[in-house]
Amino acid sequence: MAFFLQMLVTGIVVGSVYALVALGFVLIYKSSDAINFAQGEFLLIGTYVCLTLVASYNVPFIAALLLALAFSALLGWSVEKVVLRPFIGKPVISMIMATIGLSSVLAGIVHIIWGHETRVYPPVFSEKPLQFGEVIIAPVYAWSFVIVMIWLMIFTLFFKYSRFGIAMRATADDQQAALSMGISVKTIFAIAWVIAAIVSAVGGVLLGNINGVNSSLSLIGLKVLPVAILGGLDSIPGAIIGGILIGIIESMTGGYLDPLVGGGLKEVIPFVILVIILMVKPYGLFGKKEIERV
Amino acid sequence: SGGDKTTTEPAKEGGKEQGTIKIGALFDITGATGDVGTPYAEGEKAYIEYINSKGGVNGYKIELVGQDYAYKIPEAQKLYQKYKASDKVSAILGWGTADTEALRQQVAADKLPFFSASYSENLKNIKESPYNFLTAASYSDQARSVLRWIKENHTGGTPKVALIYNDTAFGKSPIQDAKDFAKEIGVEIVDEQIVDLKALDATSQLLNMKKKAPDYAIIQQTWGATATILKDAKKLGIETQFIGLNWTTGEGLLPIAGDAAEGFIGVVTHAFPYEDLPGMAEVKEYLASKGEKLEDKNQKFIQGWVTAKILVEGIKQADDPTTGEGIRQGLEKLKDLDLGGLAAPVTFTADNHAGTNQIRLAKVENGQFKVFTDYFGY
Amino acid sequence: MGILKVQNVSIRFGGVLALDSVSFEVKEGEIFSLIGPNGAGKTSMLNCISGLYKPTEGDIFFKDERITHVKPHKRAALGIARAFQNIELFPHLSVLDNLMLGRHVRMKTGVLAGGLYWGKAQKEEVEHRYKVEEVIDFLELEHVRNVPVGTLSYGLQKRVEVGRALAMDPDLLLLDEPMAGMNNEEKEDMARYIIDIHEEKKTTIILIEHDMGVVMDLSNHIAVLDFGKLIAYGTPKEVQTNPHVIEAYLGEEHAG
Amino acid sequence: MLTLNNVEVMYNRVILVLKGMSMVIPEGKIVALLGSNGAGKTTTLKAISGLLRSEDGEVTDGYIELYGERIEGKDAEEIVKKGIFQCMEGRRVFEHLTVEENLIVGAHTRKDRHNIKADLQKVYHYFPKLHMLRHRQAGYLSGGEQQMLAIGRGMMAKPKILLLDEPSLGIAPLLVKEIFSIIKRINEEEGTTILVVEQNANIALSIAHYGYIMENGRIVMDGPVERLLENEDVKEFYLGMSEKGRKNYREVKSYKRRKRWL
Amino acid sequence: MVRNPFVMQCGEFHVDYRQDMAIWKIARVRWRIFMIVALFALFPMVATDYVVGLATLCGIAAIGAIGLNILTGFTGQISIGVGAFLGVGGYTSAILTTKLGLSFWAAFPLAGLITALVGALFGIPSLRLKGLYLAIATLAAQVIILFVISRWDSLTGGTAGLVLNRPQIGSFTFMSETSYYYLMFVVLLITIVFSLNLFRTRVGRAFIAIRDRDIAAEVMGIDLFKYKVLAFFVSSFFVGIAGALLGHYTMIVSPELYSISVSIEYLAMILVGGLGSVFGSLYGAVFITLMPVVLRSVVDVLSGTFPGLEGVLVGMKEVVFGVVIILFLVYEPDGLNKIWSNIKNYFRLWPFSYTK
Ligand SMILES: Nc1ncnc2c1ncn2[C@@H]1O[C@H](COP(=O)(O)OP(=O)(O)OP(=O)(O)O)[C@@H](O)[C@H]1O
Ligand SMILES: Nc1ncnc2c1ncn2[C@@H]1O[C@H](COP(=O)(O)OP(=O)(O)OP(=O)(O)O)[C@@H](O)[C@H]1O
Ligand SMILES: [Mg+2]
Ligand SMILES: [Mg+2]
Repeated sequence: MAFFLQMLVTGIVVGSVYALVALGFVLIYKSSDAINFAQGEFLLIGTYVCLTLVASYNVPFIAALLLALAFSALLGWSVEKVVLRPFIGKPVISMIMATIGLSSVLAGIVHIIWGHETRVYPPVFSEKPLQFGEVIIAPVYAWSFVIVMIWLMIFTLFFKYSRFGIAMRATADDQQAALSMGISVKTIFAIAWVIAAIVSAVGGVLLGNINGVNSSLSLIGLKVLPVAILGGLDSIPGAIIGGILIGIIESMTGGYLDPLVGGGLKEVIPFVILVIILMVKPYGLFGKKEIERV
Repeated sequence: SGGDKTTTEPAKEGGKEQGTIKIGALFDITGATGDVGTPYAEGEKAYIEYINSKGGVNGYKIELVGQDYAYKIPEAQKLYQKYKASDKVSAILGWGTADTEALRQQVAADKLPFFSASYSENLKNIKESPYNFLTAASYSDQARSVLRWIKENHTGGTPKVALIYNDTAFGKSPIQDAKDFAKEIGVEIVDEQIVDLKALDATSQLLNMKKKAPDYAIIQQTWGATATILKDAKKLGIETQFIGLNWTTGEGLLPIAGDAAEGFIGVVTHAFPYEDLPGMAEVKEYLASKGEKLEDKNQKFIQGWVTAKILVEGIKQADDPTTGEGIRQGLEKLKDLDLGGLAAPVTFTADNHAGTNQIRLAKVENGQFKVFTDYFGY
Repeated sequence: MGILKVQNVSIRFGGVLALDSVSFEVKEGEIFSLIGPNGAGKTSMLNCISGLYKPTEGDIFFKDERITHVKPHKRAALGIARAFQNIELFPHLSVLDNLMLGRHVRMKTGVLAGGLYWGKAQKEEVEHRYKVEEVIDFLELEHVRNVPVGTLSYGLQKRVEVGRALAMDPDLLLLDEPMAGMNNEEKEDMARYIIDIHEEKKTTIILIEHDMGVVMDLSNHIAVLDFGKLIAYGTPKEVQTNPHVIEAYLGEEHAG
Repeated sequence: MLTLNNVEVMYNRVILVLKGMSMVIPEGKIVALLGSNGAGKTTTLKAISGLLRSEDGEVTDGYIELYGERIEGKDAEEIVKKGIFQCMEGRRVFEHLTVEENLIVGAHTRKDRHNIKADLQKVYHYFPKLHMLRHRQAGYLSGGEQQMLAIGRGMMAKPKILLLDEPSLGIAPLLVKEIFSIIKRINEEEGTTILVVEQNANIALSIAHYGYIMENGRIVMDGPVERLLENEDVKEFYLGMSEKGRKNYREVKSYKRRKRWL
Repeated sequence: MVRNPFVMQCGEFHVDYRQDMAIWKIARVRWRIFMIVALFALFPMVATDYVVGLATLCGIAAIGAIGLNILTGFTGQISIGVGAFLGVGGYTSAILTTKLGLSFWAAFPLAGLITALVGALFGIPSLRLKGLYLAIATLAAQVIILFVISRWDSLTGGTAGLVLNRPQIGSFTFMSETSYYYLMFVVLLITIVFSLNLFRTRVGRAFIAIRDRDIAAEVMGIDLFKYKVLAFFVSSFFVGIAGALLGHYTMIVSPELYSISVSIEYLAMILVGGLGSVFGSLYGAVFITLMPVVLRSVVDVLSGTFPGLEGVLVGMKEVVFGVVIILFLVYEPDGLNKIWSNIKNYFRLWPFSYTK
């Protein structure tokens, strides 16, 4: 029983880290129906900036975090302005491709500035694990769970009620029509990218505190894409529940199946289940249905 | 790093200018293993530059043509074609397990001696890979030696051992041999766990392992995964003594794992820069000439340095150092080549290209790897 | 004898009862019009006939065969063709290819034959090309034959839409507002096309149209839907004078 | 207030669609723009509202003035801010938004956010059906319902000039009448200037003050509605009248009389 | 009067539909095609082994890219599982030749066939999944296939992989770069012609119809499910073929060779080259394959001149790679293929080409 609980909780908290990253995908998708393959790099740059401030200029962590977020916002903004602006009104697929190019650019820059050796945060979250009865959680994970919940609230409200939230969804539906409403698609995209960059940075900083930072951290982006899909590409709660679900599935398979087959299933089973779920709910758990009226 | 023509003034001693011997190298700078690949590459370049500054080898100048292949096999393939066809190299310094495997047949066909930082057992098979050379103990030998050490130092009953590795050629390479050897010497393998190289969390595996209560766990991973394992083990209060093979060992592990690393034992195939060993003299000399300091270098630098050195020693022995075949013969003449403690002495013969099976062990004590054995085998 | 029989078909979308046990019969070779206010369920009815919607209740018979659960693409093979209300052409393909697609069910070239483009495959292509060219000059589309449909103006696209359905040479042709967005002159042309199709090819036609002039002049019978219910059925005269219809749909000046 | 002076529009830098199009839209009036398919009506509207760019089209010659200020080639959002709002051809409602959200988006550029609630009510008052459907996803509305939504969305923007592209498209006769009377009311009660592109000349001319007729890229005839209604060609080709009242579609001759102006 | 070599279609008109429907309608075009083919057939005579080797890799990539384009570009079913399907092709051929001792010539088509079947299998979700959601199903294929490959040691040699031989005819082995190039070249030609034909006939049109408007397609009598799965089948066949060719060229198959990044690379090829364009796939494949090589040699030269900067230059390599891709998309979202046809159009109208 204790074992089961531990597996469950581990799943939930690891899942919330996935959710943090998945949010980035969702935010971009919600405004442009495109997937951002540079997600991983955004996250990487965010955490590197924060790390450099903390480690090299020993800025206090919180201040460093805020600065890093500010920087990421700037990054997101300029990336949209410089790279993605031309793709407004162009087919989504070419925008997706552009983000692949973008990821290569950012990766290069990261390499030039920070090289490739793994760097680590000075201990920010207490090393001492939290004990809940027999269940043990590392503080970092506990934090990511809390933060995810906060994001969940903020964004749900934003997209349901705020003027720009609604405008974003409109833009994703029909860019030209959105233009004719006087919505500045440029502004919408800018906002979307800024938010996405900030969210990713937060995720990155947490990840960085788990296992140090090096360029392969950006791979998490791809690992987490299925999470976003499972939840439904345009659904904030989806991303979060999807993340936690995958987290649980992973740790459960790890806990109960892997011993039987000698390991490795942990990485595969989630996909199998993912496909099964999608066959039942083709637009993910909470994704918006493509409306086909003839 | 992009192609380095590591050249200095033409050779003087050892008679007249004989020309240059080209050596191709595959570096991983930007790839998945870039963090260890970079210093390793620097080490190799450094030694070649050093030897050239010493007037090269028997009047030959050595030219190292090395480039980043980002740990991508197709890239490695393209580079290899280039080295072979346009650069006409006579030996190759490789890197990863997968690409070493990928090129094995071709180097055999093209008769180009191939050193790499992958120490897979199957490279020992002289028939299948007549041109691959192992400059350090193979992963299997490392595991065997560790098991031997466990057997000899364990008190009370048969030692119970778990194996933790990842699902790649690199990860699985030593496992079967380790199990066989354990049976042979009477060590009990109680559990195996697979932890992905990029794993964020190993709780489930460790909890499962905990059920089997092993006294020791042998880890075949890289730094990231090793750190995850050590940290989660600490978190879950697991007493097992963790022992990692050579790629878990190194300065890089310490900051990531933090206090969790304390007490961890690592296999040391190549010396740490801070060790006081005769072999360090050359390194110091070279670095001094560059105005760099030994403190800024790490173990992987030494590893690269040594690997290049062994190849060059082989070239020295070669009757015809300009062809791959010649260099192979040269290498096969090496007997107990003393590397001044930087690594175990190596011996190659016509039917054995596994240079050594010897390792040392180091324990992490207050934030540093402290070597506590001499070179030993099984 | 009726070529199509609809037996108390109902369909529900969440809250909305889009069709409420509607029954009617379409006679072989007639022009049958389906009219009614917006949201009455006309398109939904066509969707049921062409198989895109599954009725929640009721049955549909085509040539006395029960097709309620037959897949859309099979119905095409049975001889039901359709032009859509909101243009559903293949925008990147030329007019020619769009029409060739109309021939799909009548051709059989497979992957291999097609890929090698040998003997039979080639013969078949050419042969059906003749059919398509017929449609092209029937609808006077020569001048845009090779233009990608996407860039044509709305009205022209509408015409191609009809052409594509025609290319299937169907026994039952479903036209969902073929004249929407056309001016009188073009409506006259379209009317002429429809009449010709009807007279030359003897095709049965179900027509949804909001232009009463057209409907009254062309149809042999008219069914009127309102809020998913069939509120009237009969000849144009009868329908035109039916008080419910006038009140629910026509308004005064169309009344006979 | 709005003037087009021999405007040329080209798509993809090759297809010349508007060939010297000129027209004037007087303040507070309803102007009808008629013309056959492909004449360039939609293009004209897009040229005014700045929506050409997203289709790779551009105004290559001539100018468009709003109160004497050049607006051709400006961004759509600027033009909307200046008070020109286009209801696009084929409705283009935001499928995944609810009816109410669609209306709110319509008011996106407005500064006076606090009045929005009130205006929502006004739209619902003009279109009671929308009130019934207000929590439905717009994508599931029927054609006509979507058309009402599109116009309502236009009202929410409180534009000075409302450009309507074929509002009667696919609308049942009664509703067409209703919609046009509403348009008329919007024009009278809100004082909104309206440029309406129509195929249904009868209805359009019944509410318009002034009419333009265009054929492949030019204006071929214009004048006050009264005068247009006199014109034989207009009668025949746009109102579908023959000498003796409306002619029967079954009797349409298969030869075509050429229009005089072509 | 001098004849403008680029102007065509003047004085060429077709008296019957058969002519009008030929792939290359105009004699002069047919000529040019022939010339190009001849050119590529002859170039190994002059090029160095290294260059020929690169060309071979490009060609193999092109075959795979065409395969992917059939599925993604023409039928609109995004797939990020190509990597794994290459793997299936490679492994099938490896197993058939090394374990069962079949000859390459038997194993090669079989590799295509089996990959096609596996592809079709993983195409089944397309019954319900669309767009990016389907893409993830293919990503699942990627993960699952690789898992099976790396676990089924007895058959696949597990993570260590298998070692293959170059094909042979009688005593002749395709060991040399040149000989293998010709092997690839023949396969590539067949692939190109086949797919060109496919998309001007019934099935190909059906694929495009499904991409553009699946509902309409269905009502036109196209069985969506059947044709989507068929698209997966045909596409995977060519990918498998490419995989087998690659396997026998590099003489090794191992799981690492077929990672997700390979899949992404192939996507990049067809996107840069041009979705839904056969020749686009070709250009894209060449571009994506050679780009790193070119950049590397640039870095090579530069780092010769400023030794200090190697670290930076390596980074720059990635940056430039990304930038070039982006620029392409900005200036020609329809891909290299469009650029090429624009150039042709320009010359077709030349000297009267429109300028403004
Ligand atoms: N797929 C669907 N999901 C939900 N509701 C639907 C769907 N299809 C139709 N409806 C609803 O059913 C009713 C009838 O729609 P339908 O399109 O059949 O009307 P219609 O008679 O064609 O109207 P119009 O003349 O405007 O086209 C509408 O209220 C519409 O909202
Ligand atoms: N995006 C585009 N690219 C190329 N050509 C276009 C584009 N949009 C319209 N055209 C062409 O411009 C001409 C005018 O189109 P437009 O839509 O303005 O006509 P319209 O008067 O609105 O016709 P309808 O009454 O059918 O809507 C048509 O011939 C059309 O083919
Ligand atoms: Mg309808
Ligand atoms: Mg129009």
